[in-house]
Amino acid sequence: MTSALLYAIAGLALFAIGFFGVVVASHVMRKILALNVMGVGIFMFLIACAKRNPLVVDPLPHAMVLTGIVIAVAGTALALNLMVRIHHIDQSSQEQSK
Amino acid sequence: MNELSSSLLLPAIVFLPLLAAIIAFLIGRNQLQGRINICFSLAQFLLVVLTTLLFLHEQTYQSERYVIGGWGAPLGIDLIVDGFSILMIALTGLLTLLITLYSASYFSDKYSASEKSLRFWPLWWLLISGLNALFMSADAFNIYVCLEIIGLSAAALVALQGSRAALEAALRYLLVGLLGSLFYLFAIAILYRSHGTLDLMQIAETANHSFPDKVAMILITIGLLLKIALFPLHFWLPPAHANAPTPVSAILSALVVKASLYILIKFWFDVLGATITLGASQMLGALGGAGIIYGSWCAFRATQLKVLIAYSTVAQLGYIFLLFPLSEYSMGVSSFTGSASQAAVYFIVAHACAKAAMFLAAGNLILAQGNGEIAQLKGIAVREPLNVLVFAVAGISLIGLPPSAGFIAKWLLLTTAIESGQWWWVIVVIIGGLLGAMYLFKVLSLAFSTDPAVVESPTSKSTPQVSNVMTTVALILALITLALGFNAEFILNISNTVSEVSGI
Amino acid sequence: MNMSTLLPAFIVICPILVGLAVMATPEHKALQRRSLNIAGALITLGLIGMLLSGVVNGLDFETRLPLLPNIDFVLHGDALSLLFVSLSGLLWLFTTIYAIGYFKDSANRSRFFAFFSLCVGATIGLALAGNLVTFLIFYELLTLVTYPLIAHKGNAASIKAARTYLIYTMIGGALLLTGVVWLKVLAGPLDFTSAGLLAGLPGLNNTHLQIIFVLLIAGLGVKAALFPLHGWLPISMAAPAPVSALLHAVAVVKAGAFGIVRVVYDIYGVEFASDLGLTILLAVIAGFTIIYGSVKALSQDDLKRRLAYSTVSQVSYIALGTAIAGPIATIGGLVHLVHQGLMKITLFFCAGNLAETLGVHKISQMNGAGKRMPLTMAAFTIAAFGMIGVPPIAGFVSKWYLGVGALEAQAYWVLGVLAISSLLNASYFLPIIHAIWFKEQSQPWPKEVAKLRLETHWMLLLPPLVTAFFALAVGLFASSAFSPLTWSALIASREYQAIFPDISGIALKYSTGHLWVLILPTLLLLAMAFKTLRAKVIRLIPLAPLPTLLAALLVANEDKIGQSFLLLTSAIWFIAALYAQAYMANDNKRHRFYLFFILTMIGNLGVVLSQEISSFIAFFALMSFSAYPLILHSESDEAKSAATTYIRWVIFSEIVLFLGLVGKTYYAAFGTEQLPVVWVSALLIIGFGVKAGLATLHVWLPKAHPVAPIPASALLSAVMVKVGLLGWIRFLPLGDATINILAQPMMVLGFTATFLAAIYGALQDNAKTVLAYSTVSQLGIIAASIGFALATPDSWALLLPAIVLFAMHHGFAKASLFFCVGLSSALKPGHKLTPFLWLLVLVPALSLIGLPLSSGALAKAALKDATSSWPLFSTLLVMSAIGTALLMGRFIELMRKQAMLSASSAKLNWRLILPTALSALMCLSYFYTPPFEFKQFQTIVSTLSWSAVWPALTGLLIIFATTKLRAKLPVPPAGDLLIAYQTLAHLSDRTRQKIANLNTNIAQYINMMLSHLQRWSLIVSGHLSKLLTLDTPGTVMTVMLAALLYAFLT
Amino acid sequence: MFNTLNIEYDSPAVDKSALSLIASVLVAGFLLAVTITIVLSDKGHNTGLAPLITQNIELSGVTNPVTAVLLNFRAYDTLLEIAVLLVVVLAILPTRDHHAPFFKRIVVSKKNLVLSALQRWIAPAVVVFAGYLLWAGAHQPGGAFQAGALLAGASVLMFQSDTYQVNYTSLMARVLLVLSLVVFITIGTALIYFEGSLLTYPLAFSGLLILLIETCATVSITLALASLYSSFIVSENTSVTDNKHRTIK
Repeated sequence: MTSALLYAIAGLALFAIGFFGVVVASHVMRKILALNVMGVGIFMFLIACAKRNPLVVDPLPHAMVLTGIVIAVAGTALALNLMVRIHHIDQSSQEQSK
Repeated sequence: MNELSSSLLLPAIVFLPLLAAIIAFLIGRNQLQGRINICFSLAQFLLVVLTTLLFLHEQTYQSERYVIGGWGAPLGIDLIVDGFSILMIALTGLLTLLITLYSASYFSDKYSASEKSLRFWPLWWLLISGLNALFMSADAFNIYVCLEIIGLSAAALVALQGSRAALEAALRYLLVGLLGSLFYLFAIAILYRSHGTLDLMQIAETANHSFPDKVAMILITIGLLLKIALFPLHFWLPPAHANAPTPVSAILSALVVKASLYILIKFWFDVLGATITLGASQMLGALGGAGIIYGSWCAFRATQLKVLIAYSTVAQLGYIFLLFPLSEYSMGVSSFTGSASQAAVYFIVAHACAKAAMFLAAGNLILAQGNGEIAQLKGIAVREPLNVLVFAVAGISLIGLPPSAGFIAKWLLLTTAIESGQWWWVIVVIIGGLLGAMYLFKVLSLAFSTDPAVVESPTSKSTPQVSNVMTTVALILALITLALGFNAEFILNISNTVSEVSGI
Repeated sequence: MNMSTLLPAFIVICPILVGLAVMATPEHKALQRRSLNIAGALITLGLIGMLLSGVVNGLDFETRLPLLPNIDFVLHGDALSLLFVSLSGLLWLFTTIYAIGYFKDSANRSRFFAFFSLCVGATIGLALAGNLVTFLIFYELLTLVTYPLIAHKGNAASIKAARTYLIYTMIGGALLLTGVVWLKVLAGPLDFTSAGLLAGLPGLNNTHLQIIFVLLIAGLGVKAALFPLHGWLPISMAAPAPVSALLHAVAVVKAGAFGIVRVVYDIYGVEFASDLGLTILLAVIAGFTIIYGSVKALSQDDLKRRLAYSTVSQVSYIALGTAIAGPIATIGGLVHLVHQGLMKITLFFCAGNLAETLGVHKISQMNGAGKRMPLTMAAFTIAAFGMIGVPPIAGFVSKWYLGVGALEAQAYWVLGVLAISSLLNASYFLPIIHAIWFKEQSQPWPKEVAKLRLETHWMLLLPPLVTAFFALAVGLFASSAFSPLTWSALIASREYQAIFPDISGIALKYSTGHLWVLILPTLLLLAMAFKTLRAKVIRLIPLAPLPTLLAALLVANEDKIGQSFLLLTSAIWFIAALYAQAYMANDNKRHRFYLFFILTMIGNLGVVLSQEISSFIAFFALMSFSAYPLILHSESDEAKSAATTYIRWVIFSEIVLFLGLVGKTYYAAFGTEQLPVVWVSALLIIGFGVKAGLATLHVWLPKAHPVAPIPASALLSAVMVKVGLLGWIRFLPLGDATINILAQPMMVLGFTATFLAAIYGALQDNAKTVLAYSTVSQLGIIAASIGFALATPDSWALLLPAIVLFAMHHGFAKASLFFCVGLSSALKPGHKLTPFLWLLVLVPALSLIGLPLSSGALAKAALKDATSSWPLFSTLLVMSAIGTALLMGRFIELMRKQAMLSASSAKLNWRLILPTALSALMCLSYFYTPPFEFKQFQTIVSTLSWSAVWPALTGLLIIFATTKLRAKLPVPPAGDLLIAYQTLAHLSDRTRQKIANLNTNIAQYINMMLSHLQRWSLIVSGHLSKLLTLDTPGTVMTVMLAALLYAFLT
Repeated sequence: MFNTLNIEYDSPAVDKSALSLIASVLVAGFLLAVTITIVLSDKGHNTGLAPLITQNIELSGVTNPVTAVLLNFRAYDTLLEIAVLLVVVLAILPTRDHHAPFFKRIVVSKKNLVLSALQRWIAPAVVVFAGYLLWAGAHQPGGAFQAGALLAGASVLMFQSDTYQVNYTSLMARVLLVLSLVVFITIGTALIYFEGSLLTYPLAFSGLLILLIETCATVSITLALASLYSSFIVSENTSVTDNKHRTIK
């Protein structure tokens, strides 16, 4: 059981937990966080794939991880922004209703 | 570079919209904006037509590869285009041109939506470039990035409306999109791990019945089904398409949903064709069939016009999913060849044009009517005869009645179903057609009924008159659906290149 | 791309272009729209003309465009398509004119006319379609384009109608699509080949073909309104009149029927279809629909719904024609395609006119419409008679060919269906005609438009008149070169190629000898139409029969029987006309009387003159129907009930005659074995028996004759009844076949009638009823002698002149007796000439009894000689004289009583007395010898034998002996067996009623079930949607993930 | 899962419907087991594209293999990635009134001494270090995205201490945001003319070109991430018309 395999399994575990979180979480914030956890799981798995041979490090998964992170950031930012705007609308409508 | 081959134009097809996005973003809000975007869409359309003609001219019926950065397949990224993808690109080019024309007047000052146009145009062009990039990419990870561009820009466009319902629909659409892409990314990771390359052609060569490939295929399927909104996982589509502004919902229903379908078909039949089992195809077919029935039933019960059309998209997607069980199995590997693929391709084209025409016409009716309630459409045929006609023609194509492209698609589907002996799909298609007729004629019968109160009421004049540019665009799309109804040969020889392509 | 490939495409494109152009014209530009429409219609007609001429001289027209892999979009102009194209092209022009008039100022006309021409474009495309796929495309396009037409008014009823229409046609379209696709997969491109495509193809599994056939027919059956699928047609009557005119008479309904014809002939091929047992199935359904449609039509009070149900039944004739796999039946079916179109469109036009100008929608409101809108109602009557199948109008031609075709295909039950449906047609059309012409306007018109110069707008009036004229012309000139009949024969010959029989034998050629004689009466008839000429025309009427009288006397004519009958008829018509001049002088409804007097005269003379079947039956029908108003003349209650019984029996006889003559012509042309001659003759006997007062069929006679005015009843008894005899003589195989099983009953019936009628008549208290019964008894003798001729054919040579002589004798005697009834006032004693007048009464009476030197004795002697081979006959003959004597005694008794009662008129009405005297003279025997060179009768003296005298004495003795006895007996009702028939009719009416309300409560039950289902499905779908996706997408996704894992990994 | 998106603070953490609970636990576990078996049955390529990259590394113009892959071998991916970032920025762009200057320094009455001091000391260090990161990207881990993120962190600090305010819809901001994409596309398409196919760097200039692209990318990413952050701190920035915006006091 080389360390790479261990990391790979950890990555997959994170993915599964993330998915469980997405399905079960009720609040939107939790769902977004769960999505990020899934992303991190996949990145962990990718990095584990890069180092299967002790002597050689495959840079391609690293590049994929880097791009993945940027995209994850973008997605999460958009999701959070939408959530905040919905929250503002709810608040302002509550103020009007009071 | 002496002999101009179609592959050379491929990068231009992606970069031109990007350039358009940048310029649109830089000019910001002024009256020139509409006209510049129209010029860009014209340029894009001409470019696409040129590439298609070149591709057809070459008749190599092989796929055209374009190596970016000169590094070759495993290392660098290639752009590849075969019959099916050139058809999709051509379709995107056409719809871009028409819907840009429509949005130029939709977002003009007349409808006090001009301040949204600052965000609309760049996002619109980025969505178009994402679509084009996706249709021609030959690299698994590149497809992921393109899916993301499309997903995010589409969600942003849905949120453009700014109302709570729109924002909530956009958020749900975004989360679903992200979840789907993550599943896809996970599958790519597994594929890279076992095949050591990201190029689809090379993965296809080494794909086999091994365990990882199967799991990868499962993950891709579930991820993309979520993004395509096949029947049980369709919950996000109606609110998203209904609350988006009209041109956005048109492009969403017509093309964005089809992009993920294109990828699923590419993986299902070409890349990981070896892993497919009969049970899986039948399951997809069953879900498709159930989707037709359920989608049409919900469309029939919908009270809002755009929700009705959105649910009809869910139903029509069901038809296309009948492709999976119908494509014949030769020596264990199901290839995207034969009449099933032709039927599916024709359905995609027919549905794209018809659904776009229907959404635009519905948009015009809602503008003329003031609100989207179906019940209040009574007697609209008197005020907006042309839009009702377009709505009817598009509806006819969706149901699959003769003079329209939908009929040809339904005809091909039925022939395949009977030839392959799976007669139960025939029943599903026929019932789907009848249910479709139910909800279309529910709307049309309202449009025709002359409720005395409505016809004379002067108030109906207060809502702004629908600009005739918008009506003519819808009419052009409707006429295209009719024209496609008459000679199927044109589309079928383009997509024939699909049937000869084996391997990739 | 020369003309032969482009013309079909142009014909289809032209109406569609017109449609689009009209849609673009704004609402207020009426003139532009009107000119566009009419120009479009004319251009299309022109193009169709070019196509027609091309196809006639052998050119081939085909437009072929690639549509789908190995399937083309084909427009091909063959003979069958041209029939339908020319029909729809022609009727489109008329309906456009009609619609322009109908929609003068209503809303969204552009939309209406646009979809109207698109619909015609689709119909023409459908007709010209070269293969089943193109047919399907235009078939579905037709549905789409007719939807807005039905929903045109926009009110709740038309929207609901449009929705039902859609539900039916959508399901039909789906079935058709499945059938066509399945067939295409099995049999490749489905081009229409004239002798059937599938017959030639090898290796097709029959059960599949049968299922496909059922699918195709179900799909087409919706538009062809076959039984279970016809629900939409009556409801869609909510559409405006031009829509229901063109669509439900021509375009939509015919498209379905045309489709069935195409599928059976050009796809399956008739033999192949009948081997598969498919045609039987179709025939049964079509047959049932015919009956069902007519029965339902009976109970509808709304005019257009009744017409709709009649369309349902009439269109199934076409399906029936195609289903009876025989060439002649095909001709019948195809030609009915055109004929029904013409007739039904006229009916709908008239219905539209009624609704538009008088606001009349219900049949109950139509009383007296004839007076207010004579021309429209005339067109309506012609078309209605056509629908019933009265010769010579178009409907009869198609029923004729269907009947002969049914015989050729040994499908005898089809003849039954034709008979029953004609009966039902009559029973739902005749009351309308009666209401229009013979009933007074009961209440004011609901929404009457001011009366213009014409009865309504000329654009509303012209089309029905033209189409009615066409319906008549198509029937009359059926065998001419360019009639639809010859065209359908051409189509059928191409369908059957080798086995197409020579149909010249059964063709309908209306040829009558010396037609010129009828010109004068027809001229007088036309003159009657103009009010100013009426008075002069009435005075000229006695001249009308003169030309025929002269022809009978002077023109040498080899057909002795014809000549003698002509002499009898024209003489009595002449005398009756003279008599009528005086009798009707002060009757206020004499114009109507004289109108129908001339019509009946033309009919009667025509019958006698006609040489062969078709003209015979045409004039026969004309005579019978135009006699109806004569009977109804006095408008009293007995007159009304007598008239209705009369018309019912006329219809019965028409139908039976139709079947008989169909049989006769078929077996004359093709018949080989002798067996069927029996039932043919039986039918003829019954058919003519009704007119000739054969026992049990005579019940209408004693009721009708007394009620009619004197000249009419004289004619009825003397002349019109003899037409039945003439029919027997012309058409029964007398003299060449012994048909014992018919001869005996005829003789028995004859003699029983003679004696029973005599006894029954003697108890009557009305002079004219007594005379009627005497006619019945005399006719009994004739019937018996015809029976005798059937039994011993070789005696026919002798018997014929005797029968003719007897008929002439009876004609003159009975006529003069009837005329005498009119003279009752003059017979009052106390005037020096009364004994002479009583002589006028006694001479015909005694000659009837057969006293020596009278024509009666001569006739009876002739009969005795001819039937000498059978002594019983002559004894019965003699006994019959007693019966007649009884009747005559009673008659004289009544005349005397009547004379006593009537006021004594100072001046004798010479204009009445002279004609009676003339006819009384004819009763003396010496008149008969010269024209007939009957050698055996030189010896007038032989009539002086005692055997001629004693029966008369005994008869008179009995009368005087029983005067007191008879006074106590109650007077039996006039039509003796009629009561039996009436109860029978009452019974059948009640059963129909029971079936009807059985049907309604089944329908209620179904509706109740449906509403349960509706509620239940809503509940279920509510639960389903809650459970299925909306609350738990996450779980659903995980479940799908698991399912995929399972699907992939196993 | 996504159907009922509730945003109230006090909503229960977990969607109690038992059905979804059991099912998702079951499947997540199953998923885990399946993927682990894949990993264990690992007979696939164990080196991936490493040897191929090492062969071509010297052609790529940079020594750090990751940057080589990112900016040379798969430059197309990075281009599209920047486009993704641009998409989100466009979607979120906080819209201040049109005429505000790009960069404005506002005097705050109650200055937060600690923050402003911290900001004065750290900002220059951050900028220098970001520059180093950018430069080091060629031969060690580093590069445009890392430098951009760092600079964005500095800008967050700036906004927090509220001495500067950036109007993202001004022309200058828009140009900067779009800068990296424009540069990348122009270079890519120019290379078609020079080198025959898209994004094929000439051997001599590849290092220089990559550095140019990296710098522009850093600028854009900084501004992009800064705008992402400031869109949250600025309330009611939903639509342009509503240009009344509350600055955090």
